[in-house]
Amino acid sequence: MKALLIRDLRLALRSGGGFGLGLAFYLMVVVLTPFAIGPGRAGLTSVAPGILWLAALLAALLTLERLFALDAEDGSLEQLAMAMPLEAAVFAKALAHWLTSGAVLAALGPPLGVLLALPLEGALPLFWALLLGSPALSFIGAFGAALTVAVRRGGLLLSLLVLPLYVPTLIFGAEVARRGAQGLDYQAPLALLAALSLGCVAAMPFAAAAALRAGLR
Amino acid sequence: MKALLIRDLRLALRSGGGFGLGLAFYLMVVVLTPFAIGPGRAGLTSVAPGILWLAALLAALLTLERLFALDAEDGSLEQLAMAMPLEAAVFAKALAHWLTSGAVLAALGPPLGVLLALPLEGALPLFWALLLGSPALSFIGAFGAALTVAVRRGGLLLSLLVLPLYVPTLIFGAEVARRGAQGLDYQAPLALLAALSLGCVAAMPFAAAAALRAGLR
Amino acid sequence: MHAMGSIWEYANPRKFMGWTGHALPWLWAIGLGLCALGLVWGFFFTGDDFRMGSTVKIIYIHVPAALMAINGYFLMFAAALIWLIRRQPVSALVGRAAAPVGLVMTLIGLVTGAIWGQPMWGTWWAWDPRLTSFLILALFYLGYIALWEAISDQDLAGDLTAMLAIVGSVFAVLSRYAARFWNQGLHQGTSVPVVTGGRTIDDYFFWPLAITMVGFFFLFVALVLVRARTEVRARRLSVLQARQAI
Amino acid sequence: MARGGRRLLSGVSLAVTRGTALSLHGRNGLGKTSLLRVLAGLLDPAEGRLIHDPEKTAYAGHGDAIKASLTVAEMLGFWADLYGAASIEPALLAFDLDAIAGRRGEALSAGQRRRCALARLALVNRPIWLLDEPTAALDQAGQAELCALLSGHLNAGGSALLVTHGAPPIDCPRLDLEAFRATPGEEAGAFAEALE
Amino acid sequence: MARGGRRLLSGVSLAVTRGTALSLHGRNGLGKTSLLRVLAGLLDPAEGRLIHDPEKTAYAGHGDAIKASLTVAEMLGFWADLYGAASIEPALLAFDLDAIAGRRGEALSAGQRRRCALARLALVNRPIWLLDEPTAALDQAGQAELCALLSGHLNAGGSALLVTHGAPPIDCPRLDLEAFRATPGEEAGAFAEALE
Amino acid sequence: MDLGQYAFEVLAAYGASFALLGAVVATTLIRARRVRRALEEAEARKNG
Ligand code: HEM
Ligand SMILES: Nc1ncnc2c1ncn2[C@@H]1O[C@H](COP(=O)(O)OP(=O)(O)OP(=O)(O)O)[C@@H](O)[C@H]1O
Ligand SMILES: Nc1ncnc2c1ncn2[C@@H]1O[C@H](COP(=O)(O)OP(=O)(O)OP(=O)(O)O)[C@@H](O)[C@H]1O
Ligand SMILES: [Mg+2]
Ligand SMILES: [Mg+2]
Repeated sequence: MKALLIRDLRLALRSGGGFGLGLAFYLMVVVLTPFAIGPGRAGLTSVAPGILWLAALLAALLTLERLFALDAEDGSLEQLAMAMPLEAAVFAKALAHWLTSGAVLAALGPPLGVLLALPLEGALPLFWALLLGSPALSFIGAFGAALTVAVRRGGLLLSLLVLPLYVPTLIFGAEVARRGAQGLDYQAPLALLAALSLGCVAAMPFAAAAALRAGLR
Repeated sequence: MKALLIRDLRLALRSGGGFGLGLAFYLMVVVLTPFAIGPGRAGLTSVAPGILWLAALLAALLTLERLFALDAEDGSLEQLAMAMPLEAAVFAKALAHWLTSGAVLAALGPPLGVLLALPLEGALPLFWALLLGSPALSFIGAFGAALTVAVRRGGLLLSLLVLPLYVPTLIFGAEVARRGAQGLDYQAPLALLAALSLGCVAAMPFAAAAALRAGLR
Repeated sequence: MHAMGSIWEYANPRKFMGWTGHALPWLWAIGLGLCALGLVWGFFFTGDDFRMGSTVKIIYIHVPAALMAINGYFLMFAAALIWLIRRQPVSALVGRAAAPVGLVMTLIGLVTGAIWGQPMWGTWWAWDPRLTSFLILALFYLGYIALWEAISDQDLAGDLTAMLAIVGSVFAVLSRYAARFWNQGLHQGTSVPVVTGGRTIDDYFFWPLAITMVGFFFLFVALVLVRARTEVRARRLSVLQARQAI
Repeated sequence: MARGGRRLLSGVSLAVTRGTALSLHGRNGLGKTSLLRVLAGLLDPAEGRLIHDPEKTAYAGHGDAIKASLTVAEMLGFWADLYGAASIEPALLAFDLDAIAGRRGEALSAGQRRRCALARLALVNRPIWLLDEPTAALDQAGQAELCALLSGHLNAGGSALLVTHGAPPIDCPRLDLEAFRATPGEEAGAFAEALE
Repeated sequence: MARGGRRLLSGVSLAVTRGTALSLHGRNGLGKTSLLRVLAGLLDPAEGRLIHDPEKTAYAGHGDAIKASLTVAEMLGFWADLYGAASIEPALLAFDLDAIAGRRGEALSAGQRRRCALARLALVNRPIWLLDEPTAALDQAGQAELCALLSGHLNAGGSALLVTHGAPPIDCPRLDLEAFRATPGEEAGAFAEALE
Repeated sequence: MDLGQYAFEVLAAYGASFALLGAVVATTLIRARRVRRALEEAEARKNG
């Protein structure tokens, strides 16, 4: 499993710089926001947490889409299936994905929040929300990616399948960040968010592996 | 060229993306926005046009990666290069991309805007802005996709290259929508937006074809 | 030794290694010397501005860095054109060498500006058109570097990054105009218009600033040339390694 | 055995003893690949069962599992790690890959890709090899190397099933699957019977 | 001719007269595919030039250009449209694809994919065919069909260059490219001489 | 030398800039030396 984790990290890094790339991508989304909604601080403050979550979601969709599809096309997936339990393979791949997307974003979220005029006391909740919430995005996305391999209908379907699954995570995540920014108590949604992530990390590899197995047939 | 357009539309529809994906992404952004900002109407109204534009831009990104990469991997691209001028191929593919993303979003923008408490008189300018602006998104995106055909899993890299190029389009587009919503005159930015789109539609196929040709070597 | 037929001779890799080898010590000396002179003069021997207080001293770094950040992009643009039209291999490598240096200059401009903004405007960051364009410039640099990294075939990477640099330049200009359209902004205008020769800044601050600007320029050139030489050697090395592998 | 509701082969019963190889052939679309995938445990048989443990098989199919951005050494290293092999030396040796060990997947020729895919077999310590058209794209030298690798494996007590259209790379009995072709009328799957 | 700064073949000079075919061979990674791509106009030669117009060539390479979600008939129809062929009948006939015309790309076996890729040649009205390992994955019947298609093309005054590792599908002179192999010392690209 | 109330800002700006400049100069020189060494070795192997 470690070997697969390393391979996937390497593949991600080779496609243009890994962590630096994630940083640049999030920065870019943040830079676009004031162009869209105007440079006024009030407007920015109100959308900041939402925009950051949107960026996280987009980064997940953009990079997960072909996570299994590429391996399935070139025959790597069947080789993996013969070499190790597919559940472990899914776990390693989703973890690698999270390390290069969600984890980067959690670290960057607070400074990016400052750019979007998020009040300083909102930085910590935002960090926690992103850190605890983003694993759910990677693991749910892995399930979606596995499904598209199974239905052999090409990867666009993936986004369509996964988007609704992302809704709870995003709602809780944005709620934590918003309450934090307004100085309210954010324990409850944060706990829910963490529970959601934990559930996804635990369960999704099994669902995804089942889907992949169906896809190999 | 018509044959390629039809083939690409068919592929998009069959792979589950087609019209559905843009729609789903758009809907989701609209659903999430009130959660992220908190439901006050005033706040929503002021950010609505911007959010819709931002969503349009990000939705365009979702399908860009597949525009040339899939054809390059399975050898279709070299066959296309031998059968027709690559400029024409790029044009047809970018047009197909626009029909399944930008055009759909233009049609959906106004009703979704109403969900986001956009004043009614803002609907028409929003429609025009999306309709006239989104071709630029697809054609600039085609250039970015051509640059990254050689990069597997290049979704993030592609976005990083393309998003800065989207800035002028976004500025003018959001400006039209904002002015429209406030009942101001929006002719000037709309004209600029249309000119920009026209320029991109005319010039980008050449740039993209040059990049593709380099990549085939 | 044949006669120097044309200026392009200097871009032949071997010639390039030759003349840059001779020029570099001078470039380093002038660059570092002028930077030191200008910065010491500016930091220790000029007084404070009546409005900005001692923060005016930041100008001696902020402006030269901003200048070189923009010029670095011009250099990349020119190198890209030369590579695509004349296919001088060294020009592709100069573009590649300039990007990280330009990025660092951009970062220095951003950081000093942000630190300066806190006392002057009461905020680290505002979405002012000039600031925003500058941030986008940093992202252009990042994209360019990332594309170089992502493509292993060097000639292909040279072609694609050159196309990106050219199309990017067009859009950078467009963004600049669009950004003016979008927001008026806080940042002050150009006070040393190079083109017209006039200036609105006091002589008192001007001379040390001018010296650091020249110093930064030479430092920039020296860094780019060293990096370009390294790239030439790296290419040669990979050719040798491929040959030894067969 | 069935694909997409079409029954393909029926009544196939194979037993390969240790130290021997068997070569399968038959026309395009007959179901050879599908059969190997059933034996590898990747596909469920429509009826019948496997008496061996799929964990004991190594499968090399039409896909080469080459990653464009990894070098040959990195790819082989990955599989070595996964299968617990100590070093990639045997694989490099088996197909003379030393010269291109540092080359990336995207810069390999068709034959080099195939060599890289087959070289994996030298790292996998499993007794039953299932090889689907292993000689495609290989030159004469490559076929000889494959032959050497195969006979080493057989001599060590392993066994192998080969699918080829031309001559098999190693001397071994041949079996024509045409005889087991399911008659077109026979349909497989729950839905096929449901309506009758 | 060079790839990635490595010079591969030098001094190759080919002329194929109308109505004849030539079969090229050589070991893996020698540069056969690269040579065909140069002739097809997809790759620039490091030096030398083409005397034919790449517009006159049809190229069938290692990639099959099969789309998973389109049916065989749809794919062939697309190429027919593009090349202005009136109907896909000749292609279906040439490789006996009628039975699978309605099947999607994802459900094709390796040989069926190849047939589908080769069938495209029956729709393209170009005199010079460049075929890269066309017989890979084809069964005996498929090879006979390819042979028939090729001789039809040659009889109509076309010409063909074939790359194969085994026997070529049609009787024709063979050329071993090994003789043109560039000596390893020769390097291509501006950086080779740079520092000497 | 009196920087007044803005001492921290001015020093921070200078410090950050020197750090960034130093970093780019250092990486440039280090990589230059490493590549030059490697190349010399390769040339020696080729000639020797
Ligand atoms: C992050 C924030 C900032 C950024 C990205 C930034 C960027 C730039 C750029 C790009 C230039 C060069 C413009 C040209 O040469 O035409 C410049 C010049 C200048 N900046 Fe800033 N700046 C920032 C903050 C500030 C602040 C806070 C001040 C002081 C109040 C300031 C004062 C100046 C001055 C005096 C010049 C020289 C203008 C001239 O004389 O040409 N900047 N800045
Ligand atoms: N994109 C590339 N970049 C760099 N080198 C490449 C690239 N593609 C191929 N090569 C190298 O060029 C050489 C020739 O490749 P080519 O595909 O032409 O070989 P081939 O003769 O067709 O071999 P095969 O019989 O295996 O198909 C090989 O050594 C290969 O590693
Ligand atoms: N995923 C699939 N879904 C439905 N049918 C399939 C699928 N894959 C293959 N088939 C069909 O099953 C049959 C057997 O395919 P298989 O790949 O096993 O053939 P094969 O004997 O290996 O042929 P070849 O010699 O061409 O490789 C073919 O007719 C093919 O069209
Ligand atoms: Mg098969
Ligand atoms: Mg080949």
